[in-house]
Amino acid sequence: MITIITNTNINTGTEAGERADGRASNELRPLKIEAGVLKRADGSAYLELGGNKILVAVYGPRELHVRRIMQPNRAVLRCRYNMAPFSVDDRKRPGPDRRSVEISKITSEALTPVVFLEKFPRSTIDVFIEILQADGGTRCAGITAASVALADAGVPMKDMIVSCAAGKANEKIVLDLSEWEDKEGEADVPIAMMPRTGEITLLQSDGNLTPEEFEKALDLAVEGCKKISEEQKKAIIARYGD
Amino acid sequence: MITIITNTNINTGTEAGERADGRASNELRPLKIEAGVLKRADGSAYLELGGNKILVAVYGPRELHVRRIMQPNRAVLRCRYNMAPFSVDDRKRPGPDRRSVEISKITSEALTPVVFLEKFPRSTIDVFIEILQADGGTRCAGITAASVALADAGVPMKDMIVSCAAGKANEKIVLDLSEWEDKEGEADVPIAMMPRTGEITLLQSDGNLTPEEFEKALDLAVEGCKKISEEQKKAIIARYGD
Amino acid sequence: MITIITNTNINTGTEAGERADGRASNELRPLKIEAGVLKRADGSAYLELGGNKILVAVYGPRELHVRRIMQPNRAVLRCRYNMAPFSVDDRKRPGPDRRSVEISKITSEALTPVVFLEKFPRSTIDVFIEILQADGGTRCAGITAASVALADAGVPMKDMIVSCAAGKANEKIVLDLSEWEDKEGEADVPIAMMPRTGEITLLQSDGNLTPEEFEKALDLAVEGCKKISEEQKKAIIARYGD
Amino acid sequence: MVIKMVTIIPEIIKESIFNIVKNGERTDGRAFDEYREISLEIGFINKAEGSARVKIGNTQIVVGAKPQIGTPFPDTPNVGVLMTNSELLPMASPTFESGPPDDRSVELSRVTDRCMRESKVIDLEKLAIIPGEKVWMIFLDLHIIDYDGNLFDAAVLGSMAALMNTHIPETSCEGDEVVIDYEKMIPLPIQDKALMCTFAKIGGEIVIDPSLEEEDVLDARISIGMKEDGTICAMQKGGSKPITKDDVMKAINISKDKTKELMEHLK
Amino acid sequence: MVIKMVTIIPEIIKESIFNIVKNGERTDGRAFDEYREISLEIGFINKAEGSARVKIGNTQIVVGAKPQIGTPFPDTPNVGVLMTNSELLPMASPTFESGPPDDRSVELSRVTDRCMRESKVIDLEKLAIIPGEKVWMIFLDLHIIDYDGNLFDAAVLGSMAALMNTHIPETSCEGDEVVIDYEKMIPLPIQDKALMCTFAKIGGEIVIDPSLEEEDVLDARISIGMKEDGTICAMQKGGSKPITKDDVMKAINISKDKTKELMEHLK
Amino acid sequence: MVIKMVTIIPEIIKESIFNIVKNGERTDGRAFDEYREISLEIGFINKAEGSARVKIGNTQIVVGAKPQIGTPFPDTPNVGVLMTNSELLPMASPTFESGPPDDRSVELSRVTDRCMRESKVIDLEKLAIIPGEKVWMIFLDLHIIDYDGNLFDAAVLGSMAALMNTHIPETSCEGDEVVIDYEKMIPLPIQDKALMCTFAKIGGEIVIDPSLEEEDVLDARISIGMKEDGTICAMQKGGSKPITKDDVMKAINISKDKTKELMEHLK
Repeated sequence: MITIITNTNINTGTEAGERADGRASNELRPLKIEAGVLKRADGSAYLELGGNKILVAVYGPRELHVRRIMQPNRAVLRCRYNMAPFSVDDRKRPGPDRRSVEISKITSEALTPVVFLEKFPRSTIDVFIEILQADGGTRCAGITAASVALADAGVPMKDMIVSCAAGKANEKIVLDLSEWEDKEGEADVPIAMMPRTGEITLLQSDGNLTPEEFEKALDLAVEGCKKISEEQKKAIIARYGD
Repeated sequence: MITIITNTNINTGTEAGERADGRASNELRPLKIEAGVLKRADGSAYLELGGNKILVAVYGPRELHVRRIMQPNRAVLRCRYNMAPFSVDDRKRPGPDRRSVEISKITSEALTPVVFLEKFPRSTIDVFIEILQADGGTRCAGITAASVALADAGVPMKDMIVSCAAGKANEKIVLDLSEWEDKEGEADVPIAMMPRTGEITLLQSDGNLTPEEFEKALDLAVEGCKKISEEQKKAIIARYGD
Repeated sequence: MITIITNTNINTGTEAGERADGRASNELRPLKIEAGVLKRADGSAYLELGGNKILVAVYGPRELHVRRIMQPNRAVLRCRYNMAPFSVDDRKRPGPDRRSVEISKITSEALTPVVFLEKFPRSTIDVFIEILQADGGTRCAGITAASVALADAGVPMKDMIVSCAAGKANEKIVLDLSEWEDKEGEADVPIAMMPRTGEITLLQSDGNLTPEEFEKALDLAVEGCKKISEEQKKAIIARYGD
Repeated sequence: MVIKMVTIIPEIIKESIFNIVKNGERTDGRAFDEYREISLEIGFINKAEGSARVKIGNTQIVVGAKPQIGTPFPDTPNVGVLMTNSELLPMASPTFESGPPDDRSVELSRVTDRCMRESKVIDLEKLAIIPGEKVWMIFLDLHIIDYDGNLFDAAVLGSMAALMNTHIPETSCEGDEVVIDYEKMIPLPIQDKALMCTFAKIGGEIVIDPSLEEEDVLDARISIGMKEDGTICAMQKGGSKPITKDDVMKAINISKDKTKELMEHLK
Repeated sequence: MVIKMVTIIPEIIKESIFNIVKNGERTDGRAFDEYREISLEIGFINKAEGSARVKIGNTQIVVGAKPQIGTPFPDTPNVGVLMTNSELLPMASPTFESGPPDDRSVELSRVTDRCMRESKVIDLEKLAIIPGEKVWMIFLDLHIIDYDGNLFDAAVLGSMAALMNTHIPETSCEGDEVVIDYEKMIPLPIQDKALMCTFAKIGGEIVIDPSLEEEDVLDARISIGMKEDGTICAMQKGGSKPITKDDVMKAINISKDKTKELMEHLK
Repeated sequence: MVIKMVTIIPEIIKESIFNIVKNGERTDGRAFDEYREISLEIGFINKAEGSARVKIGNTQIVVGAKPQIGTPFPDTPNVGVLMTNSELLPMASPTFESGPPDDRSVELSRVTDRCMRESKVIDLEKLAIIPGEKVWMIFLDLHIIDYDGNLFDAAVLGSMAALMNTHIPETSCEGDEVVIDYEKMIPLPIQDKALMCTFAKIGGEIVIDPSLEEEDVLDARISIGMKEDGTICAMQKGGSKPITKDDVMKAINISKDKTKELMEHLK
């Protein structure tokens, strides 16, 4: 007994140098950010980037009950990146896998540098990132949304972290890889940065790049971050005014 | 290679309206309750109902070490419903499954209303229900036995909760469904109640019933509870006298 | 589709009464013990016995954070016996299995009698035994190495526990069973003892032995322990001098 | 041992809510048999073969349905499988914690599952691919993202909507081969509809669709699962105080009208 | 890290029990080589293919055996499997907790398993159905319901009785088909019997069948698994103090008679 | 929720290490671009089909590789699998605890895995046995036994060495049969080499191969995975302070030379 699956329509690659979805190499996918979308959370944000649908809730600063990780002189920033079982083509089993554990860790490290944690000793700020629908680049989109949720929660920060990836797909350095480009492409460089100073708080590289290509991708990702940063600000203004 | 299993003798259904085991529609299976059957537990009871063999142990009121669930002004009543691996036809893997988690929760809610929890702040009363052999209706039988074990432990209660199910099998509303009636029948309505006031502390319905059928089943279950309640009292009297 | 595996060269049995590896019945496999092999641990030891490669680290006496097991008048000696995934022919899944849980328990009981635990109330001494390569007799070799690591850590002890197995293989009572003798042989008797008094702190027997054979195996294991005890002392002297 | 985290509500708040109810009113101004505003967005998740986002007041659940080919249960070899799972995400409430489902989450998914299954909403026999060997399993995942009371009714409404929205690929058997055709997506074989109405007993009264504020002080909870024709398909009592038969029959009566009202959202 | 919960016994109680033993007596009046009352109810669980309820004094264990068809281990392809599992139920003692088996529970089931397996009580080769592919696996579950000391001897006695009580369906191969006939139940191929005698070293003396009171204060524990013919098939030392070779040989000697006594319960 | 245990370092120690670095020195006297002493013992575990023990300073890791026949992933049916797992053994540091891998351990194994995989060190397509059905899975286990800083570089160096040391049995298909010949062991199809250089940003400077002392006070960490030809195959930033583009490009530049130096150990 053989199970045959007929092919579905996936938007596949195109001619060399062109992007499958027709974007320019430095073009972001359609982006939408909304702040304050949940009732119970202290802060929240909803973000769509291409087909990504991401929801972030922030609780805190609040009392920390786990003594083992309590810091006497500052708050702990904890992140939980989680994919809904229905967010991907093949249902994901609920609960953390190794990938989400790593992303949670680096997301926390990406956001920590801007938060005035020392104002809240012995407490915690909890950031819950839910990927309702995944379409490539969820870790960056999650960090971008988390910043907006932190701002919505009124957590004091010296800058609003923004995140974006660039990479190499179809032999070209391009911005904001789609799911298909991420999977079929040569390399992916997700970054997070402080837009005011340009300093980098998250940096990974996955795939093969010459140092020159890497630098080009890095510069492109920084450019993308700046555009997204404007949208973050608009979302906050839309909710709270100038 | 095909594995063929020849059929075993299961006592199957019969003519319309008749019960497979020949009982009248308002007839309970043979019932036996004994109090005080374990040495270490503060209170205990053993119950047989049809092929069900159920053992309950009660510990407490005793100190509660889990601060997270401690109540400053009353005791917590915790129940653990557990099936022995050998209690069912196909061996059950040890440990709680979703069914037993739900039954533990509603059993705790069924017993809580009669216990004077406010007499024991910051402490716990633990009820352990072990299904040694399952034959349909274990949740009700477990609650009935748990009441006797609580009484045996000397836990102060304003009434002794009793539990029984009625349902629809073979197109008829019947009392105390057997395992086979539960599986093959149309609906099952387990209840628990306070015999003195007739108030209901557990109520579920699983399967399709018109509101009229439901009311009939509910009334029948109440009737069954009253009979079982007498047996509970006899078990206590057998152990402690009048 | 059938998977056929051609046989590998395993050193198999030989003529009756002879040992597969040519050893005399009271002969140990080549033994090497080294103390103080790790930087971070308070004490450590490395042991090779035949193909066994075993590393032990000791931490403590140190503060015990788990209140549930804290002893008001003495330290707790905790052991963790663990096999590396690559230590055996078929990769072992990481994490404790039932075998390692049992060995951890009896190892702790084997070492406890000689340690002056009452000198360190409310604290713990942690012994971590890692089997990097397993070749039969790992529990005994682990205990022997653990003693050296405890001495290296400066934990006060009234004697240095030593451990060895004897057993019956190929119809003969022999010392220090190899992996193959352990698997194919008739019985295995691992012991641990205090060399000064000859008292036994670990004793198991696995397989069929007449009482007379058992006594012979026990005596042989004691003999083996005495030889190994000398090597333990040499390892300590090599590190600290006389 | 299953443990229920109990939120401690000051007696004074409880009393005040009780008094309002005794005066025939509710804290948010609703009538006893009035639901909060309901919104239903069907097909919210494109990657899921069926989905819905449901809001009842501020309570918000995203439901996704995903079909998967699996092995039938040995005792029902020719029947597909519906698996319902729920996560009370820590995002949804300060009292929810990460980790495996606790007893509240298990109860929610089991009651939702019973309500869908006992009412035979899906003709599961049509989900067999090769009888005895391969069947469609429908995984229904309830993602609780904002918790403001009455999860049961939202979960069942969202699940019903997601299942009605679900499409699976057509399968056919050609000799020994099974062909699964992702280009021909067909709707799930829906043969009935069931929804749930939940009531709180507060201050001696029975009120529908309890808000979180009401849930925190209720004496007892009763949920009625009902099919389009008024048949009861599921029922679940909760809470640590008893209810009477009269309470139950009253709740059933109200459910008859309210189920019809709720069904409108599915059109 | 495996941890042993240690009950703290006041020194004064320990001393008092030691003194009684030194005077040649035991707290419950038994002789050093005397078991508490033993009762064995065979076939207690009808749903299990084999079962027994065993009591030694107030210690009480229910043992159930269930056969299941499974795949043999790759290194013993033609041999059935015996799997022994035990649960120290929180019902049995205020010191037992819910959750996965702790080290005491693991030791109990592993020692019981070794005692049954090394003595070749079951002819496991007769449990092969299709050599290399399908064998009978016998799951032996020890349900500890009341703990008053000496679980080992009760566990082995109950296991032996349950296995002797176990019936499995007859199987036959017809060409490619395996027929499993639940109407012809045959006993397990029992080819030997083994039991266990456990001793406590208290106050320098060796006493059999320690009660909980004695277990709490013992220096060391030694369990001897023995077959009908007096062959030793298993041994396990426990406790945090040493024993001597003399203690062990003495225990073996007593076990020869006591094993015969215990065997009477199996008739 | 993933939690990072943070060791609390007195500010004064941090400041002192910062000052030393600002003066162009390091606490252990090394140059900014100087590794500690490296030793590599290849084939340390005979039972593993490939293995290595690597030391960088006092940091010590044992790596073992074991091939196993398994089923390929559905989306890459003709390709073998590399599975990397690491255990931060409680033996290696007083701050490591027993239990399932924490987030540090997961990060270590995932970064190592990416570095090996993205650089296509192994020609995984050659590990297919029966395309679509059976492939070789290579399990790479990193056993961290002594932790004195810079686990990343040690893990990647040890993994690369273990893979180069790994031999698997030859397989051949004869009709429907697969023959696996353990008498003909062939090396893994290694087609490239990749290593990793890790830098700490301390007191504004970038230093290679941070010791534990330096790790405890670093502002940021950046690891560069590089192939023999200077191509970047992986990168991972860590730490709770930011870095600049200049820092990154400087680290890449140094890595070009240092990767070549490290490659010498593989010869």
